[in-house]
Amino acid sequence: MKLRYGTGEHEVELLGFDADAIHVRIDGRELAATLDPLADGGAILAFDSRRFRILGARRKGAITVAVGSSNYDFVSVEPGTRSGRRGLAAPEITAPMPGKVLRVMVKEGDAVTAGQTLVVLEAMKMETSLAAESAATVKRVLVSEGEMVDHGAVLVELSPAAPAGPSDSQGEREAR
Amino acid sequence: MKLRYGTGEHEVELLGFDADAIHVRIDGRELAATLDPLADGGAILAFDSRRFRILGARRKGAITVAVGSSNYDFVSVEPGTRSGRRGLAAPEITAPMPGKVLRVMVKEGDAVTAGQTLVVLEAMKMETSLAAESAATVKRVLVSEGEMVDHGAVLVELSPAAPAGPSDSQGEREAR
Amino acid sequence: MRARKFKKLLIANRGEIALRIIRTARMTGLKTVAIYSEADARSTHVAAADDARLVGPAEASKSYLNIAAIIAAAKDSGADAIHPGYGFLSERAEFVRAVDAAGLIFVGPRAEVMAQLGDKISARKIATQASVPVVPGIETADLRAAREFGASAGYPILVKAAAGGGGRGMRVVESAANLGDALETAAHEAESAFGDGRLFIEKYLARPRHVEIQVLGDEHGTVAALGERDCSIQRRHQKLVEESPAPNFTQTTRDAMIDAATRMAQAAGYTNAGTVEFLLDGSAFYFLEVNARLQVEHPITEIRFGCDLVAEQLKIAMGERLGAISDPRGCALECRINAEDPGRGFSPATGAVIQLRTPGGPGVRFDTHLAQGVEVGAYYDGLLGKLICSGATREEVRRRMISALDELAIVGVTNTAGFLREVIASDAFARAELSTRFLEEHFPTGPHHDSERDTAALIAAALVAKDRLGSRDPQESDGARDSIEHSPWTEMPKFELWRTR
Amino acid sequence: MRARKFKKLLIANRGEIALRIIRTARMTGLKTVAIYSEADARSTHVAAADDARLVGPAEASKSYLNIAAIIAAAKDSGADAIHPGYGFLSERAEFVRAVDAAGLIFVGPRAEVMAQLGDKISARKIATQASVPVVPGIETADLRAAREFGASAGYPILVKAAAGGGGRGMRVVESAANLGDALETAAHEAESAFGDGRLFIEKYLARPRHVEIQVLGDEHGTVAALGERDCSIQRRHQKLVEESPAPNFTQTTRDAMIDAATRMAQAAGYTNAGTVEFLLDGSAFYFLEVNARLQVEHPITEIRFGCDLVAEQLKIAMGERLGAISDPRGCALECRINAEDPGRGFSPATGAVIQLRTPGGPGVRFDTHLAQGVEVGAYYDGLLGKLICSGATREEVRRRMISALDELAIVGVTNTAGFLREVIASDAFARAELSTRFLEEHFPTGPHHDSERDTAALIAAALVAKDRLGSRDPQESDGARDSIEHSPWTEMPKFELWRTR
Repeated sequence: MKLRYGTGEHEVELLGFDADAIHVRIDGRELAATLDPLADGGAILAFDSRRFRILGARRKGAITVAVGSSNYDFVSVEPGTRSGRRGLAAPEITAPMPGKVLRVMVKEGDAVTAGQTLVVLEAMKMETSLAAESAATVKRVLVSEGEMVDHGAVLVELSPAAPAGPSDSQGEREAR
Repeated sequence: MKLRYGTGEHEVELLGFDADAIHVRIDGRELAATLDPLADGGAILAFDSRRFRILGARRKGAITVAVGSSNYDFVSVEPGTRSGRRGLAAPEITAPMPGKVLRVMVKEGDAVTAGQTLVVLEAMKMETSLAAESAATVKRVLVSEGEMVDHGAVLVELSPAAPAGPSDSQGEREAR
Repeated sequence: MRARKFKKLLIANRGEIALRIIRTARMTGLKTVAIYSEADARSTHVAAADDARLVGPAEASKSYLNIAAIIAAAKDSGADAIHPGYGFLSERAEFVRAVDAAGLIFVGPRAEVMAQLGDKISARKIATQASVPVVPGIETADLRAAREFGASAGYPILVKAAAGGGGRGMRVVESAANLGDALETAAHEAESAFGDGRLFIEKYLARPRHVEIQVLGDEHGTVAALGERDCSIQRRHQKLVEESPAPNFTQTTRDAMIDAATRMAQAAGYTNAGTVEFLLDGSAFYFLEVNARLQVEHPITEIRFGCDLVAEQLKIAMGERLGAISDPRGCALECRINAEDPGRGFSPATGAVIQLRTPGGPGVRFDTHLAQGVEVGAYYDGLLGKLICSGATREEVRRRMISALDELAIVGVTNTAGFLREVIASDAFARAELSTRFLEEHFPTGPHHDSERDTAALIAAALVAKDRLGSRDPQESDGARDSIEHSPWTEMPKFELWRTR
Repeated sequence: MRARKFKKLLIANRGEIALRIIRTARMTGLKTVAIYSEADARSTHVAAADDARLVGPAEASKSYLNIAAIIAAAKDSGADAIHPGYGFLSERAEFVRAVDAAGLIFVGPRAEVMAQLGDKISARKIATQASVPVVPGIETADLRAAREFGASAGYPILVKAAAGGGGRGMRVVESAANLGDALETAAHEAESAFGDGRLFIEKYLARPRHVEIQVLGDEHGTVAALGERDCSIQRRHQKLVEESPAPNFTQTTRDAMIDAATRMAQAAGYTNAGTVEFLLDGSAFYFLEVNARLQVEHPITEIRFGCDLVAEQLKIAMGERLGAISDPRGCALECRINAEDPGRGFSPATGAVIQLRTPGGPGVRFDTHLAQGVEVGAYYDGLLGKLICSGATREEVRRRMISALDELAIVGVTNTAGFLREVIASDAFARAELSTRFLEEHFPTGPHHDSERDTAALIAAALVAKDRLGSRDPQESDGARDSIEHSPWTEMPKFELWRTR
């Protein structure tokens, strides 16, 4: 299976268990680790002389894991899934965090330049400006001022200002 | 439903919920309480100007509850269930706690007197002597020395020494 | 003398600080009333109090900042005193006036003192009059005046809200070219955060330390100073790590700072618990501001001085005289565990606590309102808990903190614990090379990369996924586990679960 | 001088004390090795250590008392020192000899000192020689000699194991008629618990208090006494509640007891941490025994003196000199939370932790190995955790303990927390009317009846049952809750879960 964490993607396969070890293949490299379950539902995972205390659960389609006190949120990337956030010019402006839409600074049909602020989001009393990555035209505004939005919510859809390239761009192939 | 806690039995019925209260009947007395659920899976239960923080779960056929820091283990008593532990003379000797059988002091066929020690149990390094409630004959010994037993395990079965009464005794009717 | 005994305390706050105040209030024999927004109906602070009142919908402006609703909740529940905690209304003089007007006791300074100290301009005046050194600066939102100040004092300069504190609305301006934008944005943030758009501009110190003095003032004119806290490790002017005593801090400078803080509190007529903040530059220090309330990092002072600062606040509010305070002992260190993703620029994180593993043992205190099932939303600030370690020496405490952070896990809410472990374990922190630039200098890109830990995470994720693929072994499903997966109250009809009271 | 630096510590114990020792060892920079029986493979102490070794099946005699297996585990894992904790092998001189013979460091007193103090007869001799007062008594398992002693000293008399401590094998004999049975049972218990059937008989004091002195001795001849602990609240000679300082205890008596304990430790050539126990009868006190190990209730001393007794033990074992110890500050109180059913004569309880709600906040420490999912079996003693509260005054600490006990809930394992809340909240405890008879006198039938609390329990039980009747509302089932009910590792093949390592 392919797992995405942050901007990185990894291919992970559980090869099997035997009495001593769990065998996995990660990005082509095979690895044997010991796994000792704990009463709290977690386990001790050990390999290469290091020992990690792990916990984990599924959450709304994502997989959330703690290694020691560090958190990881993975998304399982299925083959054939579109990945709209990594194109040459992002066709959508999404909320990088949950928060409140403070200001919407564009309307449908507006031409915008690279770096121009489109939406100002407030989260935990800090303001974050969301800007266009490149010149574009505003296709659709999906939120209004005062609205609460979740992480990842699409706020504004854009059309590239330059002659439209193929929708299955190089960026998207990379993302798989 | 009938719930047993320790030696007491109570009839509890949930009559219904409305916007303000939960209505119950306990041993014939009706009561309205407020119930405010908490994020941890528990709730605040309030009635008669008192406020209790409750948690609870099912466990191996029993219901286990915490009210504040006090624990309660209830057994649901179904109509028609035999309750062998409350007869005039208990026909069985059961383990009052989990532990190790230290000594078995009788064998099948032995005549025993009231108060005579039949089995010595060790739990958490303390010894507990289990004695006959009244004169009886040992019908069957179900454990041997050194064996670990659970709470409620039948250790010794007895036959009354007096002329045998009807097996569906008054004590058993009470227990329903 | 406005003070008198009170019996029932309303806590006008939420989260860990509401719980912490309720704990002490119960200990002192007071009845407690929690307030909550619709988003917090199931929260831990609601459960811990003797009574709880809904004050409005999730948005803070309609609930935890809703003065009328909070006063009404106090009246309705029979509370005769209000503790504001920190944040929310804790430094709003109009809230204190409303509490006074309702005939209730406010656990904090008088309204006029709060108003004076809450305004940076008048606070500076008091400091100057009390011979407390201040950083050069002026109040203005005017671009021309700001440019003149920048030209004379030299860049970088700092633009901040004249009202309020906590880093909100603060901007560092590196050159005159950025000044216009900065003034506009800061004024907007100041207006929206504090309802007061006035700005203050001052000389920005390049690598200062943030050191502050805890003070207690009773209503009989006595002011006590309870040592210092070094809070230099900050991100965007928000403190992340605090310690006491401040390392590499001479007794001469400490004495001078304590004297200055005491003069400041006395000059302001300060009562109850407050903090006088300074920027330390070498052995020189400058008055920054007074936080006219309990501070987030107050526990490290409590532990060193063997006192309960909330209990002291309650005594002062009852008009009692300050009692003897023990001499400080040992060291204490606090890490703020925030719901933020250090791997994604510390963007706020939300979620429900799926699993919680808390640290413990000697010298470990973890103040949190978290429990399995508690939801962390985007409505309020993301402080999940404060991990506080104490011991005889800084190094002992530092190692204890590393060990305690290793024990802590909050599955379901991405948080700063793993990153703070790196910070505390870093050589720079071990050597106490503290400045407010610490994180930019030593962790410019956030957490360091640990490829083995990432591998462990990938394996863990694959195991979680495997479960979904249906490898459940029925033999493994024993009674205890089954029970754990049952929580009867989750099965109640929805209206029951979210009903207000 | 046998002492030297060591780097890797094996903890020859389990449960809360193993975890507590591991925490300090990590803090001091040592690597740690846990041992575990087959029943404890998933335990918290195993997870907390750097390495863990299986030493045998569940039965203690084959695992935690298995000297050969433990020494082998130390050798195999590269440990160079062993901490015994309390209970199990902690007071077995032959274990110390085996550790010495293996070339490892034992964190505790020397074998010969332990042997002398572990034997009540020779311990009494040392006390008498050091002018430490003792209760009249003789060593005998002979019925005739026991009868003679009883006739001369007067009943009741106490029959106890000459070896060991902790109340095991102790019997109070009210009259000569019961003496024969008591001797036989006590000898059997002494034999099975300590492998030594010798008995000691002494005058039984009717309403004494149990007060003990914590001592630390280094290998350079220095002995320090760290104040007293009152442990009078006992059930069947097992301590349930401990506090420091002892209330209603004059400074004169305190000084005299501290002097006596110091003389005793010096006369015995005692090294490392130990406790000298006394019975206090008015202002007279009598030597009871020396516990040649860390005591369960050591945290209340740690908190008052601002020290870490395990860290002190490790330093002493490394041959370091005792450092300066701070003066004591404030008060501390401990409640032992045991897996026992107070409503059924304190019979042992077992089960898995289904839900756990732990207390916290200022002045609260909860030392426990519990977590959701941890199983409590019948193989070992039932100490689930120690709740320790501290503060400025006894009354403050007492109220804090009530509040902390209110916060504590362990669903799935019946325990003493609710009962101890009643004890701490009782007028008799508030007035500090302490004696070892406290529970018999004030709680002769265990917990008091609270019919409203019983009603709350019945309603809660009915709600739990309702869930089983199928009232699940699918709308209520949100993503977060679903996740909470999933734990991927419970789905692993069984052999994986219980595999040894």
